[in-house]
Amino acid sequence: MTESVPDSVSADPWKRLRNLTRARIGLTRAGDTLSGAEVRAQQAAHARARRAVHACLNPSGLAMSIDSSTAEVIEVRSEAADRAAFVRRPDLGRLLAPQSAVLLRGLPGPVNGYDIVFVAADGLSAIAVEHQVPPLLKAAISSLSNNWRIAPLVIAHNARVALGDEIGFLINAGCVVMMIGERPGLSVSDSLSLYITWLPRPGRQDSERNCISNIHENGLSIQGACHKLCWLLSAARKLGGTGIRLKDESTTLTALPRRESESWESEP
Amino acid sequence: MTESVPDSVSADPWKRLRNLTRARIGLTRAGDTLSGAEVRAQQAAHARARRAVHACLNPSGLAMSIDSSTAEVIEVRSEAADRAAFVRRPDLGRLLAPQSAVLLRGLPGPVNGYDIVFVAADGLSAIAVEHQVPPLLKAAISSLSNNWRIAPLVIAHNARVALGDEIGFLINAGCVVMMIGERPGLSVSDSLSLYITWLPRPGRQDSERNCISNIHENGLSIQGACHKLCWLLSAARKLGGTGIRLKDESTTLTALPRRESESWESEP
Amino acid sequence: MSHRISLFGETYVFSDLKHLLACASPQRSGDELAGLAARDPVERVAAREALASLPLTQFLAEPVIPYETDEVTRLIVDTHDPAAFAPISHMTVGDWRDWLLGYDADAASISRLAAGLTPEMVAAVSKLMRVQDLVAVGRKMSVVTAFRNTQGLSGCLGTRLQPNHPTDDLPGIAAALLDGLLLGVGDAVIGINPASDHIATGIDILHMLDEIRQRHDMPVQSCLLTHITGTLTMIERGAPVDLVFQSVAGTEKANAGFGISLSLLKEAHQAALELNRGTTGSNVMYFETGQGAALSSNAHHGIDQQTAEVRAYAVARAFSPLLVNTVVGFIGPEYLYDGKQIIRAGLEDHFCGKLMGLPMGCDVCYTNHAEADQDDMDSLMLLLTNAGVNFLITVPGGDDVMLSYQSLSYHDMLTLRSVCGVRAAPEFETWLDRMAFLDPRRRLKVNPPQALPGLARPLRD
Amino acid sequence: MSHRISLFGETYVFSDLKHLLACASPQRSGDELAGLAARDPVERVAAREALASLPLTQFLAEPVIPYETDEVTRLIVDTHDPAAFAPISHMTVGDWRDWLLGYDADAASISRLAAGLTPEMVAAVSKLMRVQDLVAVGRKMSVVTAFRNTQGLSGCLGTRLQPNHPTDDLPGIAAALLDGLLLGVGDAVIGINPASDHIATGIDILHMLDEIRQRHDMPVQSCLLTHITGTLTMIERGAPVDLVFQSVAGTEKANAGFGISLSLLKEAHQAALELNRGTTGSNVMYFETGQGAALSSNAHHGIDQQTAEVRAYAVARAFSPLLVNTVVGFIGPEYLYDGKQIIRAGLEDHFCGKLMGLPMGCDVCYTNHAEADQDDMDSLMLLLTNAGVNFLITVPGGDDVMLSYQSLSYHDMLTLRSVCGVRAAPEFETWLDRMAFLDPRRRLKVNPPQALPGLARPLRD
Ligand code: B12
Ligand code: B12
Repeated sequence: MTESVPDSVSADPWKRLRNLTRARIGLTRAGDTLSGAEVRAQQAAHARARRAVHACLNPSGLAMSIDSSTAEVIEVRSEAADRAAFVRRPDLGRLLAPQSAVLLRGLPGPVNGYDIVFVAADGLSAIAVEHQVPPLLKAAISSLSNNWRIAPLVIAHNARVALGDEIGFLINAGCVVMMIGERPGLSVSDSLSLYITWLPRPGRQDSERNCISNIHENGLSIQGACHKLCWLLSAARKLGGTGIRLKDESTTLTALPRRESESWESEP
Repeated sequence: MTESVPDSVSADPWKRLRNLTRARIGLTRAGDTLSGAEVRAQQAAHARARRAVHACLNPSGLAMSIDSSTAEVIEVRSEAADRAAFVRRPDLGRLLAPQSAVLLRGLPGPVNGYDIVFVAADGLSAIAVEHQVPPLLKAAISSLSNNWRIAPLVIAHNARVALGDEIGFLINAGCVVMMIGERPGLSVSDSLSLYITWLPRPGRQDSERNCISNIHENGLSIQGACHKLCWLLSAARKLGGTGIRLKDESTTLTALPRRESESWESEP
Repeated sequence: MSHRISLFGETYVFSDLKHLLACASPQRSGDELAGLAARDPVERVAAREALASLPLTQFLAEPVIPYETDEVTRLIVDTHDPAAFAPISHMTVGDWRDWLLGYDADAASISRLAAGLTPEMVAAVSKLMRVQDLVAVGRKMSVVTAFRNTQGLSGCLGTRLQPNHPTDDLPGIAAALLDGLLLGVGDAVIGINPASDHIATGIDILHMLDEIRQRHDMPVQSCLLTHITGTLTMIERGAPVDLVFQSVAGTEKANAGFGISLSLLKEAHQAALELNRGTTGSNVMYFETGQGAALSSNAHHGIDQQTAEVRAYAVARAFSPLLVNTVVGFIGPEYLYDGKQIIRAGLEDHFCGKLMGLPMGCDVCYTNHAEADQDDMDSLMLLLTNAGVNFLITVPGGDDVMLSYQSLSYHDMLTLRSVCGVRAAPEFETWLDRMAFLDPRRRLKVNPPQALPGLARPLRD
Repeated sequence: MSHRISLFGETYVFSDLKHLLACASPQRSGDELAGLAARDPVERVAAREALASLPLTQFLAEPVIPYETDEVTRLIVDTHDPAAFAPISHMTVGDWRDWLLGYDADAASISRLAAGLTPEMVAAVSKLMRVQDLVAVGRKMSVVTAFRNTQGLSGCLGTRLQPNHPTDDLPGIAAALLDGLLLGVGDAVIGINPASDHIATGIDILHMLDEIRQRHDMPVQSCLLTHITGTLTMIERGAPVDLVFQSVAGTEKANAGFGISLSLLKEAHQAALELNRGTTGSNVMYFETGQGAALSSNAHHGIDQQTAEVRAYAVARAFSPLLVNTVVGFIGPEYLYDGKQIIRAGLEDHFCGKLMGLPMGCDVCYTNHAEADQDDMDSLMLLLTNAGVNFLITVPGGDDVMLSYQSLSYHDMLTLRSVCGVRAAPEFETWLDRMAFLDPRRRLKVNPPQALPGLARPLRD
């Protein structure tokens, strides 16, 4: 029926290639198009991804799973009241709710401010934050705490990337790292991005940030992300800024740990 | 630009034909398709028709414009709470709201009931009711009052055709005439239909009714509609029923008054 | 038989075939209204998965309405042809979907199945198809019929010309008819919905249409879309009836709501055949259908509206119609809420009708209480033409001044011809040539009313 | 200049051209977000009526962003060609819409206008068009470009093959690339979005793509869609760069948000030309655009998102790109809410881009936070193909595992080829033949991975 492969299914020649990527390769066909099984698999993944978009961030669960040494946690919200408003109103997702602004402004902090503030922001996937932030933050803090004065962790609800600008500004930090949930896809619903912005203040443009994306189980590893983050932060400190002037030139090996398969270059 | 007519616009050969119908004939073209002016005219009409769908019936205005002799008026509602619910829930538009059922059941009326009840029902165009019902009802009552015991007028909100079955049943009438607003079109927003049902009771099918449609300024005239209605009612009385067994065989002349133009048959 | 399936750690149970079919349908206001729709997208996907693994034979074993209580079920069961069914009898619904899209399935092998298919199987497989599947398989199929010209030839797109008038005024109808003919449409049928069900007026209209056809020697057929009992009366009275029209639905009870039964349809079919007015063929029936009709008369027996619709096709095909069309957007947002639902339903109906063996057309249309607009109709007409639809309905400027809804404009056929390369029925194209309505590049000229002299009376003053 | 118009007894006033353009747009979440949308459907129609009667010369007199403050306006004004504009200089926007649809307007006469058109005129006329108009005029136009093959020939549909990987793993990318090539796609570009902006990794990818191309003697071009400053660095370091990619927007400020300026684009264009790697042509730039980009960086100056989008095309055309595509559904429901808005925007963007003289393609796609699904994408891909789009983007199984959104599947190109009769670029088709990827009826065989030996390393174990 489905014109899948010339020989028997057990001899599926795509089997080994599929270990190289989660991309949907070598799918069975029906005439010109995909077999029904593949179409339905996509529809199922779609139904699930849509659930993930609307999931809310559970702050207590998150705080608990974060190491006690970093357990000082501040919770803020954007002006987007709920998930539905968040999706339609990116402008509101970039503004702190008045109470949250008051809270941050009133925080007792060091006179010269902090070097860096980490923000755990739901963005478009709260579960990305729940899965990736605890180990990532732990690794980052242990690498950075010698050289960087780290502000308490901020947990931000219904947050867009640019909300970090106001947070970093009000908390008086020299740099903000937004750890934000990416839009959920069909194959991964818990992918996290880091957006790093030097001297955060409202009005910063995206060209003034750097981004480390695709942090998840089948993407960039926690160690890889942490390695890139530390490299970019120290380069940003040298440069006195982030953004397009700053390019990732971290050492490859740790940054992009390959699975068993060797790199393409290693071919004869 | 628009390839409208070969000769000048003043010599538009469609001009006289347009007096025969409000259909959009002889429109100017742009290549294969309609000229932009026509496309925009349609969009404007569409925007207006959508307003008409959502207009509400103003019962006091309606009652006032109805002759005082028929001024006894009962107001009922369907189970559809508002216009939005009405559009999406035809099932609710066919059920009387409990208070309305109680009201009708409790009405003092003749022991043997009425011969006929008229219902002014918004349907999909409240303005159709406002424009057509007052003159139509007046004409109908003056033709029928000798032979038919007529119940008080019922005004029904958010009503579908079949709501008349329950109304007629509860008010104990031998026949119900739903005077109901048709869906508004691009060229006419106030077209009324009459749906006539013998021995109304919940569960009647559409095949057990007769319909007189397109009552409006450029459609069937008030006199024409009244003529057809009276013919159908007396035929129904003879037959002891309405529906597909009953066909409109009223005399043509009054039923379908032609405008100036003569009938096609009269051509040589 | 109940169906159980697990997805994302939850178990879904569908109590019977009816329930499974309903939950596998795309989101649709009519099914929500009837309380039959899947509760959420995940349940919907689970139902499709369960449906995909169902053997087609299950549909023969489990009628969705009992044989005893419904004459449409009896028609379906009694006319089922096991030999035609044989090539796919071992398949599941999912297998069959893949087979239909596969390279082995072509016009011939698909059409040979028709007599072996039940509407429920056909509805089921359409629920496993995306829009592109409905289009791709749709255009493989071809159902050819004929009366005074040939409809449904591959590469052709027919048109119904619908010149309605709110008082059934003859000159008014003629003027709108003239406009359409000058724009080169009307090969499928010149079909008028009379505003009233006045018998004498209907007969007048039929005479007018017949005279015009003969005077201009047009290879077309006409139809008055009154109730079938009215048409029978007109035939008795000697009116020139080409095609007999009727709206049909998918259950006995819904048809009763329309005032019809299979025996009444048979009687009318017989009467029309006896008139023997066709020249190139003898398909004499014209049916309209539309999702929501059964539900709206509360006669759906808990079947989803799309499955009920395909059962109406089983009724239609028993009478070898010249034309069948779904009215999709006409019935309203109660059943198809917005442009998206209308588009999908139009493509489903075309696909399912063709698969059942019907010469399927469509009234690409919407009402003013629906959430739809011209853009949605433009999309649907193009998609249906890509899918090889037999014919489309057109009215002057897209505005039906009697039925008060928006269908396609006559002009839209010209756009479809040039964008998609489709053509009118060959006999009708010959007539257009004879009348010199086309320019040298075979595009429609701006033909003045005088080009068909005498058609609309006032011209002669 | 303010515009005043009466409709249904109400008077509508539009304060300036910007306001008028915004109100004339179809309903769109981005314009609502920006507070620029018409308040109700009647105001929208009134704006269209006013726009229709506006002389095209008004657009030259009233820039929507001042010349002094915006380099995109300066580009538009400074490069406007009055001679090219002359044939339509006497027209209103409404006249021009009719002219474009008229029989006199053909590929040649339309394309001669391009240098005389400002983006605002083009946006304006598209707002007076329905979906069928966008398709009908779209397919009249043709913009041909070339690098290692020829894109945009009439009857052809190109494909971008997009084999992204979440860690930029070379064998992983190669595996997804192999799948696409075996399915016969990739003529427009093999374009990879790197997950990181790591320079060394980007160079590795470029080398891999170049080696594969040479080994299999494929008439294709590749592109790494990193930030343009990254590409410049890679060129400096000797990487084999075929095409230079960049996202562009319609205002100076929005481009600054993207970290670019006209001078940076010029520098990169020059650098790519100097590499002189094209064989059949020297179009070396690849741009992406998308409605909402300017608004999202708060750099829209009160211009509606569709007008801002067409201004991005003015940026693109200054650099004679090989490919330009709108990413339509990619940016999200904040700007295009549902399938209906995505479909309309995709067709507008294609129409406007072509009219501006660009080789316009589209990423037919949606995100999981949008109200859209596969059916909407199927409709859009078919409609765009009817409209003669230059190329479409495809990913394995329609699921981009790095960017996390749904685009078309490689397979969809096969469906479009058979349903619409379009073909790949001629040079690429010759290659497909040479590789024996097609069956005797020119349908794509089920080609096993071995059919392109050595492409994905693990095959050789
Ligand atoms: C929508 C519609 C339909 C839909 C109804 C779907 C639905 N359930 O909503 C469909 C497509 C199924 C349909 C079918 C038919 N219709 Co019809 N329909 C209409 C239309 C366009 C609008 C009705 C409306 O807005 N009603 C107002 C709303 C608020 O009320 P409602 O309760 O929601 O609607 C109910 C009635 O409209 C009723 N209904 C619909 N058509 C008919 C026809 C008759 C004779 C009766 C008694 C009732 C009836 O069905 C609805 C559900 O109960 C009118 C034209 C018009 N301009 O009004 C023609 C119209 C009423 N229908 C007409 C006809 C002839 C028919 C058919 C008999 C055609 C046929 N040969 O089979 C069938 C059978 C109808 C039946 N149930 O008996 C004629 C009646 C002519 C006459 N004077 O007798 C009209 C006037 C159009 C026409 N001129 O052709 N119809
Ligand atoms: C949507 C998107 C876009 C949209 C943004 C539209 C919008 N305003 O919402 C568009 C199409 C315009 C876009 C453009 C670009 N993008 Co982008 N984008 C994404 C995507 C798919 C999703 C982002 C997301 O979900 N954010 C989370 C939500 C909750 O936050 P948000 O506040 O709504 O989104 C903001 C950020 O996403 C930001 N943004 C988007 N892209 C980029 C890129 C960089 C480098 C930065 C700093 C910020 C940024 O724009 C949004 C508005 O402020 C990611 C891929 C991914 N899997 O995450 C790539 C991604 C972030 N983009 C990427 C790139 C390279 C770009 C471009 C630089 C490409 C180019 N050569 O021009 C441009 C320029 C972006 C800029 N503003 O500077 C890369 C970054 C790689 C890296 N590690 O540096 C990513 C990871 C994808 C990729 N691998 O190609 N992008």
